[in-house]
Amino acid sequence: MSGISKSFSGVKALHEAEFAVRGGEIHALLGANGAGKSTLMKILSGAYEADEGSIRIEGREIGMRSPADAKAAGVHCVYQEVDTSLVPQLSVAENIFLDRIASKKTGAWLNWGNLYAEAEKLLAELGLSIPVRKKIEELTLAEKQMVLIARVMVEEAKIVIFDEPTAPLSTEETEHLFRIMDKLKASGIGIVFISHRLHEVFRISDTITVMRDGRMILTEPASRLETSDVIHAMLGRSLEDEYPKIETTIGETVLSVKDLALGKRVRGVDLEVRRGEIVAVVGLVGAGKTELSRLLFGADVAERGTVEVAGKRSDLGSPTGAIESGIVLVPEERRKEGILVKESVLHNLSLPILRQISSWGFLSGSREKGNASGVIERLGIKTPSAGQLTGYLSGGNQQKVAIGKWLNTNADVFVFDEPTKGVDVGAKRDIFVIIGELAAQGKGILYLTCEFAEALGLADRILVMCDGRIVKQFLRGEATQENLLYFASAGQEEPA
Amino acid sequence: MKNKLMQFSFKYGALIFIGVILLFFSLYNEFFFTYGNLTDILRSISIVTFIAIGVTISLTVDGFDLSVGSTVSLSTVVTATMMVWFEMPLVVVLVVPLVVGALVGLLNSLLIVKIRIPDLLATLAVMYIISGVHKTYTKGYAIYSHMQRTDGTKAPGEMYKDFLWIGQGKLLGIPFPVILMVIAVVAVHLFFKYTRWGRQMIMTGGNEEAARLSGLRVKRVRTYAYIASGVLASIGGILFAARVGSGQIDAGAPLLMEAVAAVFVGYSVLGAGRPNVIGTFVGAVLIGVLVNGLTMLHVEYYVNDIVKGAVLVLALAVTFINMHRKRT
Amino acid sequence: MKNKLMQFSFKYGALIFIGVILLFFSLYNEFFFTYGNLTDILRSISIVTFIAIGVTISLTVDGFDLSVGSTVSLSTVVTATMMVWFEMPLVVVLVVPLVVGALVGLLNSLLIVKIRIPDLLATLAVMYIISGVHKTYTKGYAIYSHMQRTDGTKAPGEMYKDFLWIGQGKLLGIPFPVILMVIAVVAVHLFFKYTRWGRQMIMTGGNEEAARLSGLRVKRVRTYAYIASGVLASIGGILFAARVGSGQIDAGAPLLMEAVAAVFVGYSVLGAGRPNVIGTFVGAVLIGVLVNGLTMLHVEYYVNDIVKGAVLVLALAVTFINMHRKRT
Amino acid sequence: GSKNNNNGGASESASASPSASASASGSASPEASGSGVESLKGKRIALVMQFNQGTFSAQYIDGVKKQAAKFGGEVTVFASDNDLSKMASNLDAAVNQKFDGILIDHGNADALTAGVNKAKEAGIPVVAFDAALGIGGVTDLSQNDQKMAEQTLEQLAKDAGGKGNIVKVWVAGFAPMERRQESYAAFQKKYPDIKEITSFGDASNPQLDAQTRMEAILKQYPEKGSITAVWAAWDEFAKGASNAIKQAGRDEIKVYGIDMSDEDLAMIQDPTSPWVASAAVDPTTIGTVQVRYLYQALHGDTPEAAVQIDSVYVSRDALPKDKQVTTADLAQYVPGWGESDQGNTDYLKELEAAVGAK
Ligand SMILES: Nc1ncnc2c1ncn2[C@@H]1O[C@H](COP(=O)(O)OP(=O)(O)OP(=O)(O)O)[C@@H](O)[C@H]1O
Ligand SMILES: Nc1ncnc2c1ncn2[C@@H]1O[C@H](COP(=O)(O)OP(=O)(O)OP(=O)(O)O)[C@@H](O)[C@H]1O
Ligand SMILES: [Mg+2]
Ligand SMILES: [Mg+2]
Repeated sequence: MSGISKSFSGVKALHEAEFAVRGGEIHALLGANGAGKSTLMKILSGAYEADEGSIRIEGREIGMRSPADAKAAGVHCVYQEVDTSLVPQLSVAENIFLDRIASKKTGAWLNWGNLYAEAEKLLAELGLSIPVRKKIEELTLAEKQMVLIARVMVEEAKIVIFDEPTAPLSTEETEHLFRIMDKLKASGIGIVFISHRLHEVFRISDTITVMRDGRMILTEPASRLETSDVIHAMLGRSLEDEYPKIETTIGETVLSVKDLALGKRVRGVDLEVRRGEIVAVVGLVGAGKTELSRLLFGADVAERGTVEVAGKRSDLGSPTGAIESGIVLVPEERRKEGILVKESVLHNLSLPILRQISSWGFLSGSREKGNASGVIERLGIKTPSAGQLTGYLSGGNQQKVAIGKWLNTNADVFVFDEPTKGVDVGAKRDIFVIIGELAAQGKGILYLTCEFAEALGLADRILVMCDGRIVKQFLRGEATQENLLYFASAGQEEPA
Repeated sequence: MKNKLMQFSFKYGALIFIGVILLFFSLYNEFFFTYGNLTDILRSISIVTFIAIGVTISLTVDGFDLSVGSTVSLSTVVTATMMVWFEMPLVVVLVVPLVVGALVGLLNSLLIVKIRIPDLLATLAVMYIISGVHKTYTKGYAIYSHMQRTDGTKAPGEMYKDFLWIGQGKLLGIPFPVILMVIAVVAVHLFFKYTRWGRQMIMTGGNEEAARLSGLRVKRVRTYAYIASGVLASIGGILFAARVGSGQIDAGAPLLMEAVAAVFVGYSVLGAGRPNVIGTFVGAVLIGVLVNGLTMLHVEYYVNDIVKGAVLVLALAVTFINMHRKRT
Repeated sequence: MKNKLMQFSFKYGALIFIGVILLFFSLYNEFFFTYGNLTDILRSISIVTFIAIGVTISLTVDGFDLSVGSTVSLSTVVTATMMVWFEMPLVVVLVVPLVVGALVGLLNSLLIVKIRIPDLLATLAVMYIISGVHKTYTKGYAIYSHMQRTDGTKAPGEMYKDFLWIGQGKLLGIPFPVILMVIAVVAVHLFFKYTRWGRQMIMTGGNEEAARLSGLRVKRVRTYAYIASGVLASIGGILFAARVGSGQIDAGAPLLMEAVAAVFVGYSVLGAGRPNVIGTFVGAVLIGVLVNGLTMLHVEYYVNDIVKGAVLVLALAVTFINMHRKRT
Repeated sequence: GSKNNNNGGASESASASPSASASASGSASPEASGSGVESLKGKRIALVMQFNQGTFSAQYIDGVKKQAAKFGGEVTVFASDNDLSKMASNLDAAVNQKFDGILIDHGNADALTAGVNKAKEAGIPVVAFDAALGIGGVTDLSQNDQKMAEQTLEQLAKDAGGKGNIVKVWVAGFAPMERRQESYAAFQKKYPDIKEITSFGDASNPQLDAQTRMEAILKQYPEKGSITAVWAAWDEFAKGASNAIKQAGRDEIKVYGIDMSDEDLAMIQDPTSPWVASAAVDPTTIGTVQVRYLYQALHGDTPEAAVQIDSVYVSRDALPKDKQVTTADLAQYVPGWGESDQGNTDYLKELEAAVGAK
């Protein structure tokens, strides 16, 4: 790819970007949120048309005008937004063969028997056990991601793009994916790999390219780079410490959860958080962390159990009740649940505090603006103005909006569910700083994550969750990656 | 430059279009641009505007209310029977249909919010039910002063003068329904722009789940929106009864599509691209002006529909071509 | 156990409901469950079913087509004029309305796919346009054999016997429109279940972006769906003309809501929760059975709507309560 | 009598003066002469209609337009889609636009009185058809709905021999329908042996719905002779019911309808159709006569307050078997049809001649 430029409504996302992949290599494409990685790859896979520039595959110039063109040229992509690439009400098998059904290669009539059999065979080869007749909407996020990966396998690809495939995967599943990538590489296919998890990148890739603000910054063999080089290239500055820790004094218990349960995902959780304390809950994907956070917040209604905030029983019936009692949640799926993408930053930030900024039901424009500018400044949200639509911000800044809307609610307990998912290292650090500051103000923090490193770096106390239960507790400094993983996957008491 | 022009046409296209149409009709026909005719046009759209405001509100919380037409019908006959059959005091005459409209809204929200039937499906069903109910209530008859009842007796009451004034009277030379309409438009506009509840409705419509997780009681908000829609349709029905001096069967059915058309034209106003009260009002005015003016041009009555459709397409095309252009 | 029962009621609820209704009517009236009456019912729903299949197809690609009603009207008068005004051969009589229907579909898809006006808005506008066009075409007159024309002459042609047979004739003792309808239902069902193009439509409706990213030309697929919807509405119009033996103005307008109701009832069949042809057919049958049976019960006409609405609510409630329960 | 209480709440003009119609044409005022005729040319006339669906309305509009053209006038049609509030608005618009004369078709006094009074203030003459306005200075034309119903029902009773089972296709909610129902109620009292087995009707989808429901009824009463006749209070209903009966081959059932268009006439003439008779006023004639009365008013006369256009009973027996008749030539076969001279005056003839000469 050479000289690729692309702008969205006048804003340039790519400036004459250059990019090349060789057959049989794994090429990592890195960059901060909004650097233009996905955009570049969408152009390569035909989802977007470039404003300028050309694409050559095996020396031939290809006019990429639609995904069909890209597929014909052997370019396949596993897109970052999993849900945009799957048809929820169709079966796993059909989604795997989506490309084939969409193309003219299949005959007019479908043979369902064959389709299921082939899909089953394929999944078995990949070592996956997803029922092929199940509907996509019944799958977990990780399973959906695997279906997307399987889809690429059935095609005769020359280039395969993985845009943050590991975000929803557990360590084990990630390893599985890497084995698949190695196999592809061995068969001479060129692979583009995008991830914000730098340790993964260094583990698997042969070459690394870093982008910043739509420009290529460097391309080097992975063996010649250090993590710090990459971070410097990404951010244009270096990052002192990845996990800034602000020392706080830990006060009395502010959140006390007893026997909280719903179905098979959360089976009786007890936990406590004290003022100024950051408690991390770690677990593999599917351990039930998200469910737990939703129960605490009243987003789902618990079967049994109690939640007390600052000594008062919290109403678990609805988020409204939870907020009133002082619990707020920064949810995992920010674009769907955390923010309203089609509304301005201003309106998003004032949503939970409409009552505070209005008198007699009438909103005070000045108070609303005051709130927004305060939050924007305090969190360093990068936006041209408070009136900007939130959907146009980069991922990290969207996450800051999702956090920022709670700042002035006077909540006692902040629950964060994977707040750094898909967020670049710079923004990640910003978020850690915010969390630290909140703790310093005497808030109780419950931090749910599947990134053990984050928990180790950030938390005062780590709870390990497995299969809907809290199975182990570590104090700061006690835990290691290994024993966290041990409890998270085995879910049993320490072997004697 | 070109871009600016596009932007401009996007934002003011619909308004300029109305201006041009007004100018054209005024030049073509000396009687068009007279105070009497213009206020009459406004009065003629007042009923549809009320219904359309209801539709706007339900669309704001991202719910389509197909039942407003039959709510108008029901409200019209209920209002008329309050006077003709029961000789109730004027307050009761006015309050009962409003309550009935609120109940229809409640029924809608019950089906949509509690039972979670998709909005179009639920309100279609309610449309049928209410349409049947209002005819069953009057046994299919229209309601008029001293009407003959099926048992051979005459109904005791008649439509009150005071009541008819609501639909036909003037205040300071302005038809009363026009005053009501303008108040309603302004009030609902202020409601959406400046009140907490209005904002809650907009946010709920923007993304229900995100709004819920921000602490809004979205079910309640949606319920209120449907109730408002029902009440506004009821007001439309009351005005209808006051205007025609009787309670007509199925009076509201043709008004549904008309109201929806006004709301949709309103999408184009000021480049909103979404339901908005000012736009709805402008849409209703545009349709009213067209109907009034086209008749003057000796356009055959059956051509009206073509023009109405074409204007709708034009207005929508300008909006959505632009909106789409902005995105890429 | 309880769960199983729920599942069962979810899946077969609508079918059992029809069974119960059939049983009730049969017990109540000996003439209800006769071959003649049942085929009459099927014949009476054949027109609506064709329209409803069109609506099903457009809903499958996630687009609502409000214009089908006026397409029926247009097709009916075009068909009749082909015979009465122009005395065309039967083939032409049948092909021209189909082409016209396809053109309406093309117009819809132009607005929706190219100009990107949201489906409801675009098809509402087209509904108005086509409704005006068909009246303009006949100057507001119905079309019948040797009709009197406005210039004082008589139209030369009459409705052909062969043509009327399409709507009124029988083949092997089965009304011909019923045969057509069953063929259409089965064909469209097979189309959606087993052909690439059918799956492509479902894919497009299920997640347009995903379909596009997998290389599907979704615009083309959506265009075909709207054309199919127009053509099926046209067939409905042809059958209408053949059934009543003339070309009536605005014949299709009341059929829109009826077709939509059938499609929506169809959501509940076999727990689909989404548009599906078999469900649509069952929905149409249910509505036809109700109209026929209630007429035999001598229920007042105005109560019919209540029953229709209540049945719709019931069917939908069972489906969506269940669907929702399954999710959590 | 008291039964004759009209719908719109207006006065009893409709049937109060059945005799007035006979001499309607005699009321020309003598002082008018040639100079007046010139001033009657080039008038702009508004026709405000409550609904304009179906052939009946189309023919009526035609009658109005043709007659106005003969007088050198020009007609603008205001359509109201069966929405009375829209009709009232249209009437207001017509007044605002200073038409020279206004014709009203249907509607009722409650909805239109305000507008008509505005027209009177503006000096615009108004002639209404079937609106029963009862406003001084405004001519009300009416077709006698009760009489039309009576004519067909009496014939039905006669043909049936005073007993039998009949089906009524009728719907409430429309003023003419409700007036026809009054005659029906009287008929039921008069002939206790004629039993109504069922009644249905849906105005929103009249023809197809009537056809579908009639089919159901035919299946419910399968024996020949179990249904004697069908009385349809509207020709749209009659068409649907006739189609059902014809297609079911139940040729013993007869259909009696009200109203008639060319289309209906063709069906009545068709020997295979069960529709044997209808009572109606020629829609074209209504239009013609209504225009004449308007021109009388424009001329400065005050035509009578109520004019009745007599309905005619048309049955298949009266029609020729060998050629298709239209409403235009029906007068040859049915006495009283198209009494087209009603409302005519010498100066109007003069006017017509003067315009025609150009
Ligand atoms: N459809 C779009 N409309 C408008 N702007 C867009 C669109 N898609 C991307 N952008 C903008 O283009 C820039 C590059 O986005 P892109 O998604 O390529 O970043 P990225 O490097 O993939 O980031 P991330 O790590 O968060 O996935 C961002 O500023 C983004 O806001
Ligand atoms: N009702 C449900 N139906 C289907 N899938 C569900 C349901 N509830 C949760 N899931 C899926 O189960 C998975 C695991 O549940 P949960 O989200 O509670 O675990 P988690 O430990 O938070 O995992 P993650 O790391 O993905 O957030 C999630 O990916 C979610 O998509
Ligand atoms: Mg990206
Ligand atoms: Mg989670």
